[in-house]
Amino acid sequence: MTTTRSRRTPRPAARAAGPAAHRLALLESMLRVRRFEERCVELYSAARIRGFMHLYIGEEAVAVGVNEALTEDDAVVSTYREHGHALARGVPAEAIMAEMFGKVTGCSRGRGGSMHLFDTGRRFYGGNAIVGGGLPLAAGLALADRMTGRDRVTCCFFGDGAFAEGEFHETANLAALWGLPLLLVCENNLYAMGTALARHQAQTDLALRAAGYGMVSWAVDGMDVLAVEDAARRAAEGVRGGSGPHFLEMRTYRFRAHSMYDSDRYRDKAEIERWRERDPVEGLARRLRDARELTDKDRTALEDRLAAEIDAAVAAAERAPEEPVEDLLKYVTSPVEAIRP
Amino acid sequence: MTTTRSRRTPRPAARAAGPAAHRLALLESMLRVRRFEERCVELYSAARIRGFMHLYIGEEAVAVGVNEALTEDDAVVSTYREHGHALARGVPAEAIMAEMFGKVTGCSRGRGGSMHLFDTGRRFYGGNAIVGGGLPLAAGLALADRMTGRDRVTCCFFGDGAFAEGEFHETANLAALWGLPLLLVCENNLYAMGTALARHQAQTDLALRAAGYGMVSWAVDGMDVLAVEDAARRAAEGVRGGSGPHFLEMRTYRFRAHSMYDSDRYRDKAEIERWRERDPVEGLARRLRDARELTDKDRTALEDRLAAEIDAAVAAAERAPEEPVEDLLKYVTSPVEAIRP
Amino acid sequence: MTTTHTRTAGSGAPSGRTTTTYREALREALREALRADERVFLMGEDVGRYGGCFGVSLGLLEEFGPDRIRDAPLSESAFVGAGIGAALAGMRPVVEIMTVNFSLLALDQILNNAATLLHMSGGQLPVPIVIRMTTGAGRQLAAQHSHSLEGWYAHIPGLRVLAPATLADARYMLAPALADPDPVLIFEHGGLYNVSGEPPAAPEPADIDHAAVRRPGTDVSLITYGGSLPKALDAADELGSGGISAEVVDLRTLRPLDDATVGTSVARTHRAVVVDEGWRTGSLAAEISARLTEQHFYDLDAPVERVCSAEVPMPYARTLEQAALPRVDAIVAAARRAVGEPAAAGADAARPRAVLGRSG
Amino acid sequence: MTTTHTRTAGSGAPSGRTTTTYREALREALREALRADERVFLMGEDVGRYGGCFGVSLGLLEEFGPDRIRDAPLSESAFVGAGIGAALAGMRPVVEIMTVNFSLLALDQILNNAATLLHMSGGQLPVPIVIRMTTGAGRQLAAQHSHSLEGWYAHIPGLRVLAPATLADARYMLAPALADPDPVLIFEHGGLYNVSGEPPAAPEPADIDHAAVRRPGTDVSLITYGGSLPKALDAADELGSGGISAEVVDLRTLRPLDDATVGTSVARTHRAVVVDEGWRTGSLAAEISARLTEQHFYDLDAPVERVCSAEVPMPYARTLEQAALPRVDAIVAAARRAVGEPAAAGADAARPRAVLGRSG
Ligand SMILES: Cc1ncc(C[n+]2csc(CCOP(=O)(O)OP(=O)(O)O)c2C)c(N)n1
Ligand SMILES: Cc1ncc(C[n+]2csc(CCOP(=O)(O)OP(=O)(O)O)c2C)c(N)n1
Ligand SMILES: [Mg+2]
Ligand SMILES: [Mg+2]
Repeated sequence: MTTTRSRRTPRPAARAAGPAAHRLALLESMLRVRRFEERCVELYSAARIRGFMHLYIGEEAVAVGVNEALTEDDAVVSTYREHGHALARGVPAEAIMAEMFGKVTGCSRGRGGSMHLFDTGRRFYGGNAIVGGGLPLAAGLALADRMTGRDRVTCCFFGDGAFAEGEFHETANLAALWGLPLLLVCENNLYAMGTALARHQAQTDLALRAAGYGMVSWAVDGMDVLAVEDAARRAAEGVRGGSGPHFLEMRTYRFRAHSMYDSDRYRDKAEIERWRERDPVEGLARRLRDARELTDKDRTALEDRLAAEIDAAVAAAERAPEEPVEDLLKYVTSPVEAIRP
Repeated sequence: MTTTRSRRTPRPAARAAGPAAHRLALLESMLRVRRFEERCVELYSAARIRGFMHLYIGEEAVAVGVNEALTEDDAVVSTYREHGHALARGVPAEAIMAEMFGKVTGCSRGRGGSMHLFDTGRRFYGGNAIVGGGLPLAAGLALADRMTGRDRVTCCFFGDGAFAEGEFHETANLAALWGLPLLLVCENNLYAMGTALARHQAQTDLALRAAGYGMVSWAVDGMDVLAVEDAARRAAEGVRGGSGPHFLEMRTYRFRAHSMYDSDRYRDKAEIERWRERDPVEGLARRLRDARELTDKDRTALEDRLAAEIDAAVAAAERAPEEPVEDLLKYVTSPVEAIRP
Repeated sequence: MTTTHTRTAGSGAPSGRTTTTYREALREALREALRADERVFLMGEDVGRYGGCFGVSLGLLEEFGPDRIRDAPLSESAFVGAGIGAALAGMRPVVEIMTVNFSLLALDQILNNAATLLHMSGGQLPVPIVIRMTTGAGRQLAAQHSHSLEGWYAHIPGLRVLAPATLADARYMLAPALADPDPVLIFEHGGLYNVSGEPPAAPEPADIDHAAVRRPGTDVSLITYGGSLPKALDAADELGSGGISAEVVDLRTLRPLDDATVGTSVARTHRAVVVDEGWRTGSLAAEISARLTEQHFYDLDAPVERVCSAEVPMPYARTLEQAALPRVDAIVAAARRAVGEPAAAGADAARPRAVLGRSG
Repeated sequence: MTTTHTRTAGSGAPSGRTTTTYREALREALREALRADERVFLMGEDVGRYGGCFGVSLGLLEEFGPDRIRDAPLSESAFVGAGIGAALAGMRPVVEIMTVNFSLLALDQILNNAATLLHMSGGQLPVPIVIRMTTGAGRQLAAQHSHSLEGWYAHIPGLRVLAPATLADARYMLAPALADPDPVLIFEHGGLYNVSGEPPAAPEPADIDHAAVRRPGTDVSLITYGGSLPKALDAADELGSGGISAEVVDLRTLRPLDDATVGTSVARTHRAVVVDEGWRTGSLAAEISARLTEQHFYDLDAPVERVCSAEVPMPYARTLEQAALPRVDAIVAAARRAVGEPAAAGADAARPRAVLGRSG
């Protein structure tokens, strides 16, 4: 097997159109996540969406910024808080919405729900609801690339809480030991459910800890999409350049409760307010407005476009059929044809 | 519950008798382990001992030196390579030998064998054959002491290989986070079975890695029992003083194969020879001879005493009865009296 | 008896006269234990400041403080193992694993340490730990959050495994579990937390050695436990109105199994249907069936029926999930088969049998 | 057929004419797979420089290099998960977990990822991984190294579970396992590695869909798999000399179970004894028994018997260990009970029944 360097560079189009257009694209991408999830809240209250649902609101800069550093060939492994990762990766809002409606047009045919979005066409490998469970998987995707000499990055998102799981440490060691092309993105939103970072980590400087494995490791302002993008590009470049796994600690915050079941009793209202002032979406919008890159009219048009997109997604999801009950056992194993062709 | 400081200081007797006597005691303790295990090899070849058996030969300074820092009230959690830990802790050779013969007089009534020695009277909590499996247990023993204000140390031995298991990292974080009175003793003998340290750890400076958890952490010459004792005393003092878990990386080496089944193909003969020159037992014996603290006659007398002790242990083990087969299911659960008294 | 009240499971609004829930009963049991014995403490993820993932421990932190209501990091293996160690050192830990789904990460500690130390040490090391966890499906939590693995734990010698299905058991099983010198696992079905009813009357420890007949009957024994008990009782009602008298046996203790109570029932009814939310193959229901064959072969007038979950990772979509789970109509149909009555039209057909493919 | 040769299990010195062992057959299968498909690689603890804990992969490192014979750190969860990920990305990993005892540390990855991803993703993610591990007791390795947990894995939808018991299966099960697009687990009984015999004749992939009748008979079916097959064959010999014709069925594939072969046998013999080294309660044997009841209730002339391991953490002492394991005399006694013959004097009494206490 020979090493082939991917000709596809990260997102050339948006960047080629110039920095202002690129910034607008980032805003649009973040705003899509925000508006999509706000709609999800309504739909959850209306019992159209069920099960556990975890919102990404407040953390949009991370998914959107990191995705800028990835090509179509790269892979993404995510968590249960993954609407943002999926949307940023390009999974259509319609496929995600239908999934949460439990419809057969959903990106997992309604079998996965909010916590298990998959889209292999976009190399989006879900959707893992076991904290830390995606990390070994991501190492394996990277290992396959390493062994076949494919020039691809596997990016794995996980939370600060996952840092306490043995899986993180086993994976970090394995990846560093074997020099795997893995981009580890820790979304440090300061809480694992109701447990604050300092109450679950003896040493709270996660980037420093990761560096102990001999990985390149940085802490990044996760509320600033441009900072995220910049760090992710440099890290992804390092990974592509063969210098092994890189670790990014994204300092961020979730504005909403852990899940729809959480009454958020463990956080200080003032703390939430302070972080809200650093809203990644409105922050970028403000910058663009100040730089005259985004007029009020532009903003309205953008909002309208996104609302229409989400309306359409909801309408399509409403209309879509469910998987017939007769197909319940389908996909437990591969169809027999695949086994004895 | 109130804090009570243990009145028993570490091994006052041996030390009170003067440093020379103390050094002789250390030699005797190490030599007991060495001679005991040499006899085990013969008995294994003669099929008197069965199952898996892992020898400690070469690493005696660690168990013996560390034990000097512990009181009778302290607890020890060990691995499957634990003859040395058990003997140093004071578990009688006879009880260990009978255990390996599968006899009812064994320290686990013949149910445990070489890998599962227990002696709760000496707070020796085994004997764990799942790599890393003893670490959480040790944290729990320490937690109980912490919660009840008892002034005790729990000492947990484990290998360099265990450093790759998630259990180590979860336990280290928990212990540091909660400030548990835990002494973590990593026996870095450079190999996990046939896998050299550098092939299982991305970053081989284990003491540095442990320090990342915010624990006091030192690397120690594990072939020098006096260095081990000194480090262990200071660490145990730190633990007793309330400064939380301490980590000691003992740099040591096993002279024999991993287990009786291992043909030791993965190590360089020259490497083994180099380490043998640093034999902890003969090294101390040489020092004592040079310092005229040990005459040839003393040495012979010591060897004779130990041989007699081990002979007696073997003879007793041979004579001892087995647990009757009718009692097979005993100890699966506690006797009914214990449940509904 | 509060049996009838437990059957409001799933109905959102409890009726006016009900005064407690399964969740509150569990909490009351914890509170009582914490007050009674200072060696008792509760440890697990988010048991403290969050109030427990399912709200069971809400308010306990305020009463007992963070030492005894101890929030643990996301380190299932370490904190379960730490519970075992603390038990060895004289404490009486109640360790909460948020759900059975995450218990796999601690399974090595449970099997190789908690269940094994007493025997392996020749009787020196009893492990008086209680481990609680939520189990079961039915709330559209999909494949990784819907397991019913209590049957696996019931396979392990050295453990006692409890499945409280009523308010009284939720309230009174903890005390005898803590009094047991050996490890006890308590499985709380997620679908039961909101079940409400009159506070259980008898303030005495539950009998954790015996199964309970929750409803007497003469024609067929419905043998079940945990979250499936309300379904079995509903099925018994439906069968009753069709003239079939079904006895409902609640196993309560999944290990050791109470063969006597189950056997006595079947020896009378001559027919048995086991209802178990676990996947069918290798389920606890299989064990019940095997034992009935061994012990009551000549009492049985019909093969033992099993109503279990379909062998599929639990799907999210509601209709698929409901199709995968034991349902009242399937229990009724199985009981009718057992007594030799043809199934009511449609009842059995509703159960999907298609595309069995290789997954059997 | 090499059946008879496999019965030298446990005898130290293979006879002169034998030419291969179970261990070598497994190695040959690996070598063949590695040569045939460059996507195949072997990963696990000490598979390379050490040559494999039980010597299975000895010499493969030299032939295929450290990339494809990949030594992993002691991180069962991570390297099993990495195998799953590599399978998703087009590789065909063979992951070795040294023994089933350590597989608990990787069980979350196996259950919640390997077995689940295909369904959870709506069919997008087949996981073509093969996971091999040693199972079983009998070598005085005591409580933490003697588990037989293959029955647990057979509970999991989405997995295929194989248990090669003969040289031919050891040699020819790997190829079809690797050809399966879904995860396949292979359990190698530690007591079989030294079994020797003529190299299996047929160089074709083993049939991993069906059980095999290893010895035909008419009076009773002995249903077993893996390390218990030699014992069942010995028992059949003994029964034969007593005038009872026993058929021995080797399950081979523990999931999905081949009901047809088992059922056809029992429909003919009308009596069944299941031999399974797992602990009795919740064993795979229970599932076989339950299925026979469901599918052949009216064919059975006697209750299905189970010969399993005693429910005890495996003791080290040889006599205790042997007493805990299924033994030939116990199989013979069970078969005699099934056909209605009184047990030979003493045979059954040898089996310890005392102090059952609470552990049932
Ligand atoms: C192994 C495991 N343990 C517990 C849970 C329950 N749980 C789900 S999310 C969560 C908190 C995770 O926190 P973090 O990793 O920081 O991610 P965040 O939710 O903050 O994005 C917990 C405890 C789980 N899903 N998996
Ligand atoms: C969880 C687990 N995985 C694998 C094994 C098999 N095994 C036993 S000892 C050992 C090597 C351990 O190395 P290390 O921790 O360095 O201790 P050492 O044997 O060198 O003292 C292995 C792989 C085991 N017992 N437990
Ligand atoms: Mg977090
Ligand atoms: Mg080592």
